[in-house]
Amino acid sequence: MCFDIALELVRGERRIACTIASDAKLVALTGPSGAGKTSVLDAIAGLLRPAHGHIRIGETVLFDSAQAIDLLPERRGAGYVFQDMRLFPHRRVGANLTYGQRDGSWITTDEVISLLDIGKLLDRWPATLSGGEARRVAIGRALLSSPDFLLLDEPLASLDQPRGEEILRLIERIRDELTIPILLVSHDPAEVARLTDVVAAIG
Amino acid sequence: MCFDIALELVRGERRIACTIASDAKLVALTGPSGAGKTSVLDAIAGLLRPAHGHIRIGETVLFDSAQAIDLLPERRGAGYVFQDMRLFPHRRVGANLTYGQRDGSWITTDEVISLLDIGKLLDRWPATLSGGEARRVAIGRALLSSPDFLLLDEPLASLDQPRGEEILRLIERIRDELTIPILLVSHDPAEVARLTDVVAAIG
Amino acid sequence: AAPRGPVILAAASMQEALREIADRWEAEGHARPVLSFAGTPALARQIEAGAPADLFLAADEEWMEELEARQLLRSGSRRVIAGNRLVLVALVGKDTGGDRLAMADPNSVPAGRYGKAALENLGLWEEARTRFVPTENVRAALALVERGEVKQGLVYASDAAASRKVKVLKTLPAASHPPISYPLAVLNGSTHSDASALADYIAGPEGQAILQKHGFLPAP
Amino acid sequence: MNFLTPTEWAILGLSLKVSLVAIGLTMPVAYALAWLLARRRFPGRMLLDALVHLPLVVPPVVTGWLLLVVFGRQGPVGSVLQDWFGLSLTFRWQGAALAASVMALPLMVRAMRLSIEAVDRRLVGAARSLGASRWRAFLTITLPLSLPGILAGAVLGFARSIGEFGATITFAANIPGETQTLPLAIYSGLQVPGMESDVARLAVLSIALSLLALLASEWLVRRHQGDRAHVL
Amino acid sequence: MNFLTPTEWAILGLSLKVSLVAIGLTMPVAYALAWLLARRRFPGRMLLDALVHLPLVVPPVVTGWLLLVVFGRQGPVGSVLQDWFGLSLTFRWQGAALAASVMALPLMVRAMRLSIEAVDRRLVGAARSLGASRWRAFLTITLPLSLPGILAGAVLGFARSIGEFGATITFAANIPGETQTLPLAIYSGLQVPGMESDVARLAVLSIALSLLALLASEWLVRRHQGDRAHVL
Ligand SMILES: Nc1ncnc2c1ncn2[C@@H]1O[C@H](COP(=O)(O)OP(=O)(O)OP(=O)(O)O)[C@@H](O)[C@H]1O
Ligand SMILES: Nc1ncnc2c1ncn2[C@@H]1O[C@H](COP(=O)(O)OP(=O)(O)OP(=O)(O)O)[C@@H](O)[C@H]1O
Ligand SMILES: [Mg+2]
Ligand SMILES: [Mg+2]
Repeated sequence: MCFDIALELVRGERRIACTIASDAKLVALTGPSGAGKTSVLDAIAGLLRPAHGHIRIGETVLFDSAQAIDLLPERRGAGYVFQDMRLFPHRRVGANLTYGQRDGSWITTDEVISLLDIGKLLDRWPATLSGGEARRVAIGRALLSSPDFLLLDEPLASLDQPRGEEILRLIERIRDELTIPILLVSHDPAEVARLTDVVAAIG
Repeated sequence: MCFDIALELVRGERRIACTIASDAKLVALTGPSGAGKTSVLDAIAGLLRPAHGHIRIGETVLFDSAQAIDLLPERRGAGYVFQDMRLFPHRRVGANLTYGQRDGSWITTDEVISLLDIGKLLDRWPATLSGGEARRVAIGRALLSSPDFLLLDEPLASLDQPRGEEILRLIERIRDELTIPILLVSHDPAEVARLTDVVAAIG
Repeated sequence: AAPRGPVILAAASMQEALREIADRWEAEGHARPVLSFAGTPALARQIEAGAPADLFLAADEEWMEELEARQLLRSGSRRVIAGNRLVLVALVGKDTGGDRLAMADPNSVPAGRYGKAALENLGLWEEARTRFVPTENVRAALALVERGEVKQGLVYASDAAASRKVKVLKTLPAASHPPISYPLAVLNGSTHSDASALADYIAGPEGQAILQKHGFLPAP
Repeated sequence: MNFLTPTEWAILGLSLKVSLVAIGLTMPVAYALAWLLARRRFPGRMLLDALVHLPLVVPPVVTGWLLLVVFGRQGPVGSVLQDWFGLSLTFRWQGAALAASVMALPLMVRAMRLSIEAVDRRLVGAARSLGASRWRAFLTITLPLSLPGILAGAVLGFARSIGEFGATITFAANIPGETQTLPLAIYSGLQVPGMESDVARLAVLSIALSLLALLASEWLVRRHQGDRAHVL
Repeated sequence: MNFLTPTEWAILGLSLKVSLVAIGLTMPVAYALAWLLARRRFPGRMLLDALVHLPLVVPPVVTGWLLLVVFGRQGPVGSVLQDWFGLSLTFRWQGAALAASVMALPLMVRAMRLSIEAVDRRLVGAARSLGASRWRAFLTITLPLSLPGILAGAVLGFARSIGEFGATITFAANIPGETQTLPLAIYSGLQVPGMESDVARLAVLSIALSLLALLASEWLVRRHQGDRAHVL
């Protein structure tokens, strides 16, 4: 299976449960604001430890409380586009993009730069970027780490329609040609409908 | 006129020009990512000084380089929902909401809390909020300062549909019943079409 | 590098005199001694901790006795090489500074102890204790007089002689306090072949002449 | 309590009084200087910065001597204080507090400045747009957000002033009950052979005092930050 | 240059050597301590914190005396250094550097700790998810983002060690050319009536030195932060 996830998380006083079992390459994760979507992505990326459960993506077991498996975040191969971007403020855009770059990337730096139209921003500091510019750099940074799977937390937020369309097409290509599993958080039903018919809802 | 704005701004190497002259209560500001929408809102709120131009909203001149008028930000009466929220991290949600509260507010705290469904969050620190929760608190904080006009920078980003619908209805009510001028930045054409037919495009 | 002479740990008040003696000693064809000045207690503690020094010149007998009791001194090498007197000084010219009397702290500094003994002997202590200002050392008391912060200071004659800003009002009788003496000794851990010779030189006529030029008295 | 003699209690009390008064009065000045250095660009800024650091660089005895020159009876400030207010600082506990305050200043300013520089200015902009005056925005945003630096500055300054020796003995002398603080008493003890155990008691005392200050500040930070600490 | 005598040049050089070596060697230790105190919770954390602050609280003379007891030839560490490595610290410039380093440590740790605490941990999480090991994330995120604290710590530490007197004269003695740094030379000058002008020259020298350090650090901060400073 592509996604085999069953986990329970505690955030403050809330318990968040999520189960995904699907062979689809792209699964959409939906739910009302505050339902726990970001928390689930954090758990998959290894930044938050679930109370119990298991996380398997593709062939790899990332976490399994029963087997006491808990891969380090850097071993999980996640390409995580954070909801709040989290660009490194002390590195210029170019250095942010290449931070996680690995050999044998399935996409080149030039491709990423031209697809996301961020060529003019390479020498800028993140603090000077507009909301949409920062979002595109965050996407580029995640792609360039040649991840084994993608976690996209509202990747199209604050992007204009033509640019959003460009990125949607890129996501489709990654899904179809590279067959890289993608977990997508989105609030736009049209976007979700276009990309997948497997929807996991929480909350 | 409701909006009479003509200004030119410098950001880094970019010059951004924007002209809005309209009697509509709600004007949408659109343009591609990085066009300068947030910069224009910042200039209207008094957080960024234009190179030259003038800003008049309703009866009030907020800025006029020819007349050397430049109201302090706190005198402008803006209700600004920032694209990046900017909640005060050292104040709990409740204290964030009441920070700008003035007497004779046209909306009560209880109304805001129930409309935005943030009653459960009042005792939480901003750092523990989800993206959509933070957005709603930011909207609430701006409304409670009983502003003379509203600057909304993608207020519905990262909100689920039912909650977004709730807020859209609130915006409509403010526009129609309270006749408070609203400048809205949005990337969603459907949203824009529903709220206004006056669109100012930059970039 | 030039060969190093013996290391002398010496009380800070001996600074000028000892430098001049070192100059003379060097001029006579010896390796220049290494001089390290600080307060007597600090020097004594360094010696206790095994510091690599050859000679110790203290400003009072108390610490010398302590070291001797711990067998840190070469036996028979301890001798007194100079004495001093206490004087009451005031600022030259205008009379300022209320009625305060500055002197070294009687609880911790030998000069203060001598001063207190003398004042007690002269029946002046009860009057003086209400207005006295205890300082870190004699130089600090002198500085307070020089700055006009106090009316009078009780200091060593050698210090008073070195300052042009103060005048001596009165020299306290030598009998009114225990003898003020500066003992010198070779340290047990000394390995320098010149150590004894240098000690003898300081105690000898050349050394004595220079010490007296700087206001010190012959050994009492 | 029997583990301290009455004299030691008195010394402890005096040290506390001197340090608390010194730090209490220096805090606002230090914060104002830190804010100026962090947020304003003005001619002479580097000079002010250097001046603030001076007491750190110059040996304490020299600082004490300079205080004597300026605040002594003959000094420009000291004579004015004396003639107009009948206030004399030399040989008084107020003088010891002045010395402690001057010596602690650079540490306090640096810590506060670091924290002020770390405050996100966009939050100040947000406060202004919500109707806060420059002053209110400062009081409600910059000031509380720089609290870690204020506390660190207070702890550093308190510890430094509890330990201050050189400037105090030079400027305020070593008068029991008036200016003989803990370090001066410790120093006096060290000057006489065989007083090591008394010295040790006093040293333990000053350590305990600063430990308390440390604990208090940690507690304040925790209480203030509560659960808003970041999560990975 | 004629405004300084050869002796003064030598003193200046020695002071610089002692302070630079002290600060250079202390920086990594201070940073490690700061990181531990900022990021880890472990038993004995408060004790470590208190220990780091000790040299600030205890009068320098006592610190020097403790150094003598521990690192002197008869001391537990000193005798080992002596027997195994033939290294003696007392009366050597290395000893002066040790004293300067110990006295500067608390200031450096506090400044660095403030900056480390201000680093957003979510950025570390982002780095880890991009494949960075714990160690690489530290080197590329935490370390550079705490640079303001590192620089502030270096400046404070350098200034403090240029001004260090009490611990140095007690532990390393006052030996011209070996341990007589600027403050010790100033002290020696102060012991002789009428040497005020020489003292003043030396004092100005140490002030100039720290001013240079200050300027250098400001320049580094500016160069590093460049145009990424926040806008209101
Ligand atoms: N440290 C915390 N303490 C208490 N509650 C927390 C903490 N962190 C997160 N939460 C709560 O956990 C819930 C899930 O948060 P999460 O960010 O995963 O939501 P989300 O589904 O991504 O929402 P959104 O669509 O608004 O981004 C929210 O209600 C949030 O307030
Ligand atoms: N300090 C700065 N230095 C250089 N360029 C800047 C600076 N601040 C903003 N800019 C640039 O100014 C332009 C306008 O930015 P602004 O944030 O107003 O865009 P926007 O229209 O709000 O975009 P978005 O929809 O992505 O939020 C962007 O290209 C941005 O990169
Ligand atoms: Mg979320
Ligand atoms: Mg924007």
